[in-house]
Amino acid sequence: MLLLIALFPLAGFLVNSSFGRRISKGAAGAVACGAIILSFAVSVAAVARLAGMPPDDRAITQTVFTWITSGDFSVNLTLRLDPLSSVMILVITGIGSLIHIYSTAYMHEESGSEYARYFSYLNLFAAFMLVLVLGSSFLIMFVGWEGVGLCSYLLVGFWYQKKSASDAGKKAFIVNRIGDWGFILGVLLIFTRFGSLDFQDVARAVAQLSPEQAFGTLSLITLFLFIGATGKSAQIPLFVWLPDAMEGPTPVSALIHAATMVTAGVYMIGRNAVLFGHAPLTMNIVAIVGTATAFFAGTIALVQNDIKKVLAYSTVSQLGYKFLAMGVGAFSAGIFHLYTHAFFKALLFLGSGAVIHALGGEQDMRRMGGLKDQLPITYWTFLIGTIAIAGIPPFAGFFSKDEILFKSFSGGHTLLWFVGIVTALLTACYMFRLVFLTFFGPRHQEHPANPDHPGNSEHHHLHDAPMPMAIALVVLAIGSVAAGWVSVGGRFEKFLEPSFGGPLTGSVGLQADQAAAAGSSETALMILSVAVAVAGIGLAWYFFLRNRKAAGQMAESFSGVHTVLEHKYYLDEIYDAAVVQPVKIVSEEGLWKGVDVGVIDRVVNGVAQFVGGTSEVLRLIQSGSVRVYAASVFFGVVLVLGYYLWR
Amino acid sequence: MMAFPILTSLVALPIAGALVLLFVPADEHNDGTVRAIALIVSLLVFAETLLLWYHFNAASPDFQFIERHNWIPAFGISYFVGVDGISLLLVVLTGFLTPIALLGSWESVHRKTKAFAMFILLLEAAMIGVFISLDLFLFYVFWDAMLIPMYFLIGIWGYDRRIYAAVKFLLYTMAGSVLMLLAILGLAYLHSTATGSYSFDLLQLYDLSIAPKTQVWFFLAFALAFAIKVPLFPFHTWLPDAHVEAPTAGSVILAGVLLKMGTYGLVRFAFPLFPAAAQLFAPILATLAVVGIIYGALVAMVQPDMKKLVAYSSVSHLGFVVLGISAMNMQGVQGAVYQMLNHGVSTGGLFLIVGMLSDRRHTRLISEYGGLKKVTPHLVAAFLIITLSSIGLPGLNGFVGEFLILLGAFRWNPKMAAFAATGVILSATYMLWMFQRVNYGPVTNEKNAKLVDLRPREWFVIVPIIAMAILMGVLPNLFLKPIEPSVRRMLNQVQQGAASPRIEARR
Amino acid sequence: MTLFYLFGAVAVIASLLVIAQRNPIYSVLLLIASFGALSGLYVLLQAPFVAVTQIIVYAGAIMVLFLFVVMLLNAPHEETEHDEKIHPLRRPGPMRFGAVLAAVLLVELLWALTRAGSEGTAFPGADVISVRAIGKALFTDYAFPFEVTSLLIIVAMVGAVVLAKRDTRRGGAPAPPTP
Amino acid sequence: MASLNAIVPMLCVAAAGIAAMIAEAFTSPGERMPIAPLGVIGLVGAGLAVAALWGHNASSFGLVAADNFGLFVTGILVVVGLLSIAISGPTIEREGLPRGEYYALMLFAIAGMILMATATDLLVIFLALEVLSIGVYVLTGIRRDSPVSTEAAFKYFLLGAFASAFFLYGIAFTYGLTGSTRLDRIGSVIAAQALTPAPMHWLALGLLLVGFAFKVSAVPFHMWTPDAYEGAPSAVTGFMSTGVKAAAFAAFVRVFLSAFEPLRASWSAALWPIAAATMIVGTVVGVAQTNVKRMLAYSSIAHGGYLLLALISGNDVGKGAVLFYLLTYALTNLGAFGVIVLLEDHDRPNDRVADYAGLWNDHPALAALMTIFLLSLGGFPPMAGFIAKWYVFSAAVKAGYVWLAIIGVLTSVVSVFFYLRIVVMMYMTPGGESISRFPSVPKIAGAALVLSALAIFYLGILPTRFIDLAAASISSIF
Amino acid sequence: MMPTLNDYLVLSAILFAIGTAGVFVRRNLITILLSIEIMLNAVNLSFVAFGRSLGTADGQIIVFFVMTVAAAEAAVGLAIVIGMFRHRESLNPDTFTSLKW
Repeated sequence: MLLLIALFPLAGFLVNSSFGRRISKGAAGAVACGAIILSFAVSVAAVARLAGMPPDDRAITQTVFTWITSGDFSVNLTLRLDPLSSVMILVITGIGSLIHIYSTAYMHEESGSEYARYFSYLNLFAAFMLVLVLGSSFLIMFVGWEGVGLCSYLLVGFWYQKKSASDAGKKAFIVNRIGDWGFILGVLLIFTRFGSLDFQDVARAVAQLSPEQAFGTLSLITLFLFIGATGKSAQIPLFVWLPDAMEGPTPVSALIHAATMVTAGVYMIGRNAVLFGHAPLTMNIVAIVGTATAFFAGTIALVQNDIKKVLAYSTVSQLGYKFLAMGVGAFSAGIFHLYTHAFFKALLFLGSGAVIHALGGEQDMRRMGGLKDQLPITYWTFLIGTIAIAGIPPFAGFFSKDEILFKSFSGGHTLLWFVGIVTALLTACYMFRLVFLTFFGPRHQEHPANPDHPGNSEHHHLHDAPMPMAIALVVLAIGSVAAGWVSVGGRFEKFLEPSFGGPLTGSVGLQADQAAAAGSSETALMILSVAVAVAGIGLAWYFFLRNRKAAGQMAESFSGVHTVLEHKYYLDEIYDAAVVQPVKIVSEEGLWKGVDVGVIDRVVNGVAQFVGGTSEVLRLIQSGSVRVYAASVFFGVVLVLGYYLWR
Repeated sequence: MMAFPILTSLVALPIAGALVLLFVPADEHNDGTVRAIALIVSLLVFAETLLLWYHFNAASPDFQFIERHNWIPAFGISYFVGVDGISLLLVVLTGFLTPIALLGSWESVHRKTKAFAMFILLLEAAMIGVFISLDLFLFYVFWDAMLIPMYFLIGIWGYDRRIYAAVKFLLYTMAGSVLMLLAILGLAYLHSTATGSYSFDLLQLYDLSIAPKTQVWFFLAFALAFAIKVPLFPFHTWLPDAHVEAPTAGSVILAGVLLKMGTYGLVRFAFPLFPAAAQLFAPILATLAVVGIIYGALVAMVQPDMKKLVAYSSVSHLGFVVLGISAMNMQGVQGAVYQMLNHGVSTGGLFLIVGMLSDRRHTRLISEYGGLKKVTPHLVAAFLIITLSSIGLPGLNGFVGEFLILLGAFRWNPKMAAFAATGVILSATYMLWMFQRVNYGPVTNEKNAKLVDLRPREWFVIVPIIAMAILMGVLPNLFLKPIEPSVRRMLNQVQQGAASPRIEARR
Repeated sequence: MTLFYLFGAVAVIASLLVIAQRNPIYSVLLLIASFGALSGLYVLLQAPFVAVTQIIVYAGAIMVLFLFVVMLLNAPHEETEHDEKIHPLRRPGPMRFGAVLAAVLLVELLWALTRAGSEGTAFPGADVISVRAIGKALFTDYAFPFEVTSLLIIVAMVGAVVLAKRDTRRGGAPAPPTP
Repeated sequence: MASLNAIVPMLCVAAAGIAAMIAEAFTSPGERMPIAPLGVIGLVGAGLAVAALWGHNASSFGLVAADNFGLFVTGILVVVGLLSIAISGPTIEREGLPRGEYYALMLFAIAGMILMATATDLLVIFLALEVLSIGVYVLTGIRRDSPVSTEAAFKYFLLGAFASAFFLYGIAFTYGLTGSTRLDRIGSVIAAQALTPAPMHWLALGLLLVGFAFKVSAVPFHMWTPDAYEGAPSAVTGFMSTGVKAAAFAAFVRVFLSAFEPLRASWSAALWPIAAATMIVGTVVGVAQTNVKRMLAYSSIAHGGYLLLALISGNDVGKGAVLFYLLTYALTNLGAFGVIVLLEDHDRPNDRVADYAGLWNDHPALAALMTIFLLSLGGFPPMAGFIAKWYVFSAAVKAGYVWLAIIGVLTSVVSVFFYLRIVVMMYMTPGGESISRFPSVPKIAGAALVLSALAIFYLGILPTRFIDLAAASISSIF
Repeated sequence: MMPTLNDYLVLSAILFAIGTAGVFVRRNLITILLSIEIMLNAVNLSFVAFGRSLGTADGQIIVFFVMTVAAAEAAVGLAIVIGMFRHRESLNPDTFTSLKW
């Protein structure tokens, strides 16, 4: 049953990749959507079965075959559905289905074979993502982990003729690989330490460790794993690939770079809650990195002009929230935010996609404006998503974000909480800036579209989202409104608890008295965060709707800050100068031309030349004069006799 | 039941094929016949290797299908062949790649087709011989004999600097192996002082007690020969030249099988014969391997020539293999053996792809290409899969080997593994960068606009490679199973030998 | 004793003069003188038959052959103007080098011989070995080597003929020297 | 009367030589007389005699011993003779050499070689040496109209005479020390004196060593070799590079490993650097050569070095190795020179390395044969050269001469470089000129080359028969 | 006082050394050949002296063989010299250096 969930998209991939260019676009789309919807159906059934099980024993396991065996090392291809993964598969297949449907319209301009290719990649992605979340061991997870990276690479670089697109795909893959380096080392260390890679085995083994025993190894393991997470989930210092990944088609951004793949790091930490729970040092680092990422990405988002870039940084920022949650031990809050965020961020991306689609590929917000009347569906759904992300009750984002902030405050991480609150302000501000710039204000008439971009043929008249896109937008909007309510009364947390190894009693778990004290402050905090969100909206309203000149003045008066933010803290440039270029130059001039050709090969050839040179010299002794020859013989005689007589 | 000398026939069949070809008139219009004969022979060999596998008892660590005949009895030299799990799969790999290599150069070799086919078949015979020999003398004979056909393949059908490359290949590898010859002789001599009779029999020599100090010298001699063949940094510079200049079939076989002889030699000879010395030198070998992994990758990254890039990537990949062997534990060695197979498949595949491109465009410079995905989508798809297999994407073959090696290395020396693992990042970097420059972007060069996609023959070449890459990635146990008992036996041997430094036998 | 020194001195001086002469005719004649002195020494060594053979065969036959060739070629004087050749190893270097080596060799030989010890004794007072005894040994113990010399002489004869015979086949014009 | 059995092989060959002379003498000008078959008959007779005498340890006059060792070398010399005659035909034809004299000299030289290999008396060895040397000097210079040929003969002769004077001096000292020239007597006397060697022992030893070293062209006594090899007609070069070497090494081994065996520590210490220098100089200088014959001359020097290595090792393996090596070397080198002969043209010698460009296209069979010979010289399996080198190196390793063995294997790698230069030319370099620049191949010579190539493979793949024979040969005398 | 064996050997050695020197100091093929004859004669003297010392005829008999060899060498050597003179009209050994390196 579990295997089926992943197999359907895989089958869709195989069909579309093998026969995609021979069947019609409709058929290709239908195959892909059918595959993911079937998968969704099976997922729902599976989750239903899971929900019907006793709460402490909720798990469905399926071992397909033994994958790798080597000595005492053995990995089965085992899939396990538990509450945590059930949330994930529902998000993946559910939102995935919507995005597939949305894509049938969005990608309609592509030629048949490209269309099929797109859907085959999308299906493949779904398959790998499902493997990632269903895998019962680190290695199976890693299969999915790498597989989604591959699909991300392929989809980001989908418009491969654009250099920026293929660059972005490559960058995504390579940066991810840097994270994978850490992940692999973590996995190796886990196996070396615990002799197994199965999540449950490891968790059990860890739970039995005393904190002293646990500290060193576990800190190291979790740090390595966290490096993997920063790569996949775009955290400092490896977040740079995600904004670039916006080169891919917008539905891809929605699915992969907002809802699912980028959350894999969060999922991974949640999956190993016990492990991380025993490593307070790492937890602190996770929380700090998450918060810092949230804040910095938020600041960058404030000044971006590309609609998708804003959303991308917003995603990074929100991922930071999730890591904050994880880092303070609020695993279920993090997963909850992951879940709600999937809805509204997918919605926002799809909405932006609808805008871009409508404008024939225009992505610069400065050239948009006043679209709310022309694109009503898009506008309204987008607005819902924006409110949700800003954290206004009763939309989904409110519940989850508030929970995170509350947990971090009550956990005693006041500073983190404060930065979180500031970030919430930023979030509300940049998101509404986006809304105001895009949908309000005067309309820019000319839309010089990117000639490579699909849809450029119809740039002269605006049209709202076509049916499949609209369906996806509306469904997601409903989700963005309603999804938060599942957590009311702690149901969500209860449901997930078994996956985190039960109520945490570890060092970062809430102490009973703290919890009691926190209970009273919860309402106060809630009000504060809503107020902050409203304030953010207000700021956005002032600067980007009411008085746009003020924004320009602000930018000028803080031109230094503005430039830094606009260039994303120059992080790409710094990486380029500090890592990429040195590596290239050292490799080319130093290693290849210097060491390889200049030293090693020169030595090798030098030996040959030495022999040749010696030969050229020695042959000169053979001068042709018979007396020289005789002298040589004579010399030999004298030497031999001399040797004997004088030795 | 196997009274039939199947191993001998594996060596004899290609030689017989070559002899048959000798009597085919060397006319241009006989090329078809020549190719057909060669292909049929090589396919027969492949079928026979599969038969071998089928009859192989995977549960047994012992050498199987043993044949032993006196050869030069005065020196205890016998014709002694047999396979265990380690060599079995390498033999199969040889059988697998040879027809592909032949088919891969079907059209690019116009001149002297007959000689070409003959050399390929002779090469195959020698390569199989290397893997099945259990007599050191016999092993050395095949080891050296293999140089000649390869030399001709590079020298005659290669590219511009083929002569330089061919001579360098031959002399460099030979320079390494002659010292091994002396060490082999020394071993036989030691055996005669210990027992009174010469022996080149590997199994008997395994039992020989050698003073640690002597082991050091012998190990160095063996290791040098193998390190050059692998090639281990810094003995690798012949490889880029040989690869770049070799014809496609040559590159495929060179990368696919020949390089494996070095690592195979380490596993089969250098480590078990001289366990104490191996223990001593394993860290050094591993260090060189790790340096090679990183160095090869970095240098590969900046190559303007596709073949050179792949060649340097081989340096990097084979660094993993040596690292795994140096770790001397189950995962390390098994992963190393597995990685040998992987590398044969994926790098063989890469060379085939590069060969197809250079057949079409007569250049291997990356800058000459661009945007091929638009023009030749199938070719590029195959290219992509093989690229992914080469960078070790889970689900394809490369991952299994690399992971096991890293695991083995990590259990042995975590720092080495940590450095080696950076190869994972770097391989993605250079392969994807190359892939991007060749296949993505607009078609900038007019000459690329009209390239043909995969021809039917090329489908036959590339599909088995891809199928193998997927099979080995998804069902690695199929291959790991027969390897395991043999590796276990070898590890026991090494560990026991190293644990009790035996006193030199004197008589 | 005196005779030994006399003959020895003559032999050495004549030999030295042989190699000091530029004119080969004088060299040949001086060598004959040297051989004469040697045959005197053979007499002192109670080997009269060798002494006679030395005069007849060596001085009489072989040296005449040399003389004949010298006359035939009509090139009595040594040419010295070839020293200007480029190659340094061909300049008088080897000449001096050879002479030095000869001196070293002499030192070595003398050093070895003067340390011989047991050989410093006088000869045993044996009788003159008769021609008869020599002949008998030659045709019994040394019969085979004797026959081998016949082969040697045939080879030398054929060889000399082959090499020295004027080439009739191609008109005898010497081929131009190859550079 | 002593038995004549032991000299039968030599007599057969000498008789054939005389027959050749007579046949030539009774041939009227212009008439073609089959002289070569006379030589073949004589050589075959010698071969049969070898077979008949095998294992009988025949001895004549106490001066010649047809022990298995000598017979093995005689066998090699018979092979050398047959192959030389087979490849001489084209040379004689093309150069217009005096047929009768040529064959007669060659046969006499072979007779001398056989005698040298079987003689057990220093005087006989000296005489045999002179017979073969004079024969070979004359053969070297037999192209009278060629200044190069004459020059080669002159250099060879002058240095040969010079060296044989030293050799003779060495015999004189040996005689003075031991009172005999017979090896067995010398051996017993030396054995008695070995503990207290006098300076004169060193003179004797050193001078004899020099004499042999010259004949086997060991460095620094090698300098005649390249010039003589280059200047001589190619068939003669092939003949002397193999025959002289075989005979000289046979005598060398016999004298030094039987009579002077008690002083082995002393002479091997002196030969050690000579062997090393021979291997190194032979290969290293060979690298720069552009003339194939000259290159093979240096190669021949280097091969002499390997044989010296076996000699120095001095153990049973080494002695067997000398025999086996000589056999393979004879087959291989004569094969290579056979190809050179067949490529010669009267107008152009075609003996520069560059002349071989594109031979594969023009003469694939000859190119293939040449490749086999060269690879065998380079010591590649499955050619005989590999087994031979392996044999030598195992002797050296066994005797503990590891450094010499290392020099040996490394120089053999270097030597591969220049062998391959020819292969590169033949196979990998396009020939600029028309196909007809090489003459056609006479059947007999071609067949001989094919046979030797097959023999090389036979010895390389199934060497055990001849290894056993070699082992049996040395066990009978040492 | 009679000269001892050693005196003869020393004399022989001196003559031998003169012969070897002659090979080098003269630039005339004939003289070089003569020098070799001096060397052979020096050896002969040794043989006779040794024979005398040993009291057997062997030494003398060997001398006859050496003379034969010397004669044979002289014949062939002179024939070669004649051949060379024909080609180059010179007896200087340094003229004959077309074979080298």
